[in-house]
Amino acid sequence: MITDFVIKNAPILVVAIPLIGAFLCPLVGRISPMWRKTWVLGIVTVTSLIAILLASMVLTHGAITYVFGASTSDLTVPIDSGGIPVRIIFTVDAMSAFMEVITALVGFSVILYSMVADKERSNLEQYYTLFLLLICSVMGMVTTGDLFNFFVFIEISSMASAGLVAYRVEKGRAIEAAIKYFMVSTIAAIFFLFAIAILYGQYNALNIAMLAERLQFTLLDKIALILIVMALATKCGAVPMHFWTPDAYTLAPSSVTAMLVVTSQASLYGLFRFVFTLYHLHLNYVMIGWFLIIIGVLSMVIGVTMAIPQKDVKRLMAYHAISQTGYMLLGVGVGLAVLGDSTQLTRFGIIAMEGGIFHIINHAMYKGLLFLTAGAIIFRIGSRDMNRMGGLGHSMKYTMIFFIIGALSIAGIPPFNGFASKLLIYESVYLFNPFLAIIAMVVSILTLASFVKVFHSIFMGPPLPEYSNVKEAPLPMLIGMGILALGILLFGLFPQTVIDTLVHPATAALLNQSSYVNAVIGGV
Amino acid sequence: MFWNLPYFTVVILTFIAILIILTKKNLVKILLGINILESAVNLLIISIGYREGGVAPIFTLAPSMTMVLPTPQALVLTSIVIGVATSALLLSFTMVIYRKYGTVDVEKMKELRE
Amino acid sequence: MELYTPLSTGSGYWNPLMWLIATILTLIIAYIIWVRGEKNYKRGTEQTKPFISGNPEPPKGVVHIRAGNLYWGFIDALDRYYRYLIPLHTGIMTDYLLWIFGITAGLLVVLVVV
Amino acid sequence: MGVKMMRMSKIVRISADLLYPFIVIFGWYVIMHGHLTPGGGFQGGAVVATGTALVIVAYSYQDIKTMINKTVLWFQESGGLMLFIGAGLGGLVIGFPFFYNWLANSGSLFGTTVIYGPNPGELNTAGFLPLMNIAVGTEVWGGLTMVLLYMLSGLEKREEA
Repeated sequence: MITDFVIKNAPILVVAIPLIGAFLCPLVGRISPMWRKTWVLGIVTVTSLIAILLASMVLTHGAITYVFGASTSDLTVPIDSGGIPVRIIFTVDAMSAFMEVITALVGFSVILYSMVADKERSNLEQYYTLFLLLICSVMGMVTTGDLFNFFVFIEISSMASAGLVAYRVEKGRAIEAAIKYFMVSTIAAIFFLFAIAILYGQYNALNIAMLAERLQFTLLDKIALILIVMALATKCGAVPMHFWTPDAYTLAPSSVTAMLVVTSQASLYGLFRFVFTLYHLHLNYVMIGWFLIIIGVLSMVIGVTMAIPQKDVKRLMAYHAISQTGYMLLGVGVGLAVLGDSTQLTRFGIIAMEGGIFHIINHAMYKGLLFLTAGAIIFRIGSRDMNRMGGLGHSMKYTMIFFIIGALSIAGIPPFNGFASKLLIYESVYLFNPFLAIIAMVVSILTLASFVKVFHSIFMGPPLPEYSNVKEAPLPMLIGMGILALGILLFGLFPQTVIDTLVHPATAALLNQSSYVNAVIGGV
Repeated sequence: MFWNLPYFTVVILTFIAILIILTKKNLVKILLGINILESAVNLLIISIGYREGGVAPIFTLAPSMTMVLPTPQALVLTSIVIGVATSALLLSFTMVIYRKYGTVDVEKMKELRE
Repeated sequence: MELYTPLSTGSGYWNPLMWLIATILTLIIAYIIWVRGEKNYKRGTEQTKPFISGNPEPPKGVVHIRAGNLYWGFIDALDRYYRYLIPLHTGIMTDYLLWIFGITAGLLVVLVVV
Repeated sequence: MGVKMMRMSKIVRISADLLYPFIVIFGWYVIMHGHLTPGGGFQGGAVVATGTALVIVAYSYQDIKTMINKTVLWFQESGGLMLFIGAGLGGLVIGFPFFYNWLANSGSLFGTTVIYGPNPGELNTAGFLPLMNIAVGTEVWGGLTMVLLYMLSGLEKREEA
């Protein structure tokens, strides 16, 4: 009975449950802090389980559509609407399922970690309300099949994350970071709304599948495409629109930062979804592909070179987040640039896209882990300045081990998962353009160099007298980090299994526009 | 020509808003610029929804004529609601910034650099 | 059905398990060589102290190199690159927005020309 | 009290008192007729919150603190949202998708069947739409009032400092 109910309504439940959890959180939190903890943890656990269930359903049975307000949930085109899907529709295909898995994994570990890391703060009811709202918005962004709902979820995610970034005021600096972040996201969202207006005005539809079928690629469509690409590239923090990233990532509490990484990956998902599913072959794909490649390479190079001289540990990691986003843009950009050429697409394009998409999940895990270890260190010693750290390896052994796993993974050292996805990117990009592959490898080496610096200055050296009474991070924090570290190891040791079950269907879903369209309006 | 007037207004409003956002130093004025930009988009969507000879989709004592599709109105309502929330959040941030930094000048608001 | 499929990269393959086995084998060999080494040294004498060209060993706290001093050579060598890159990150919000508007305008111009 | 009482003159205060019920009634009119006329939960809620804004302008912060209870506002906000989501989830419980209008044409609350096309407009129609308007109205009323109060308290701290 209850399983039937969940299976039938899984696409809405992943969004509705965190939403209910978020708004009941202040009321439950009034009873006692214990109740609030149990409530938040329970909500996130249930959401993650349903998301994984939904993903497995999608991967076995194909794309699922869920229609709001109809008499049955698969009635996408109402009978009296003249063949137009007028209702709000959630469409979950393999790519969405892939993003759901990421959100579920990282969201759960981060909340577990946050239970201890943030327990000293004030106004925790509002904090967790915003946190659950952020999870809800990310889930919504990846499940929605509707342009306007995507805009709404983008705005919810900007608001929730701006509120969370500003959570620790820190003499106003966190507010400064939040206002910069929010201003940039608002502008990006307005760009997106402009694009929606242009597309709606021409085709009288908001549904992605319907628009994809009707698209003509007129001049106005090109303008809309540029606005969409710019809006989402800004939201995912690609150079040269990256300036908000280090500010927001540094000043947010560490658990929030790990979740912000997932949020920017969801924007990246939106970028890929609109470029591939909405525009597909209509697109001037070589130009947009090269645009993605160029901003990808710029992100990689500028991100890593800005990271090296940083003194603030979280700011350094934030620049690495920009740099790693560049790899995804590079991989998928190469796939896009050869989209119309089927021989090249099968020779290296699909592999490059698989590498880029595989990198999304790897990045969400190891970057999440690194931010959580940084958070554990800040939690224990109360400073972000690496110049004041040293010798912590003596007292925080497990944190150090998790840091090593994350650092080796981000630098692309075998056998961790970063290596697997980077190898796919190197080999396929080399066939496309050797120069780009060489840049990618050099950036990887610089990443390793900069993490050697972090490792040396935080953990190495003799125990410093001012940190003589520093203890290991508390157990729930270690469990949160451990889940991510275990994921990294498993993904690193069995990469082909992950590719086969998650990444390849996602890539196929992106490349095969007609299956997406058929899933929504094929039943007429 | 005359029916295109709303679109011209949209373009003019957009450029005014972008100029305000890029050239003004006062945070509050930049917020006003963002509000103008939002109004420009809302006006664009509303103008798209206009059909000559259609009536508003309200059934109460309506004349029997063709009604326009209410989707653009719904979109604009939602986007106004979002705009209100955005303005409220940004204004609260501005207040805290003013209390902590003693200024609303964006050029003096650069504790975070490099 | 195979028990374990290595990652195929289009032009080659990558087998992490083989890599792991090879690493463990190398470590075992290294350990065997290490065990066969000299055993009759004395702890706490001159034999275990680091040799710094005859200079006395400084106390441990001084040895630790802080983060700001690492890679100064790299940054110094790329000084001409960093001289332009770091001031680019001004921390002024209007500049952030200028980049977004500027790139969008540039792309639109490219679109109209192409 | 060290801080100067910044309230308006007696004429303004009495006028605000007199106008307040009318503003609230008008706001609730807009909320209740959301499914028949332009307007609805958000607009009506904003109008009701305007009434509070008027009172805030007319009286001093100290007066306002005694007049308005923030806990009630919290409950109002959460409760409104819960009613909204609950109305949406109501369809799920009886086996229909999310946001299915399970109250429409049921004959009970807001369930009168209406003829298609122009009609005089009956209040007791449209299923759960009026319910959602009430939910949104309550929520917006609470939320906007809270935003105003927080901004006002920010001003107060500035004056004390």
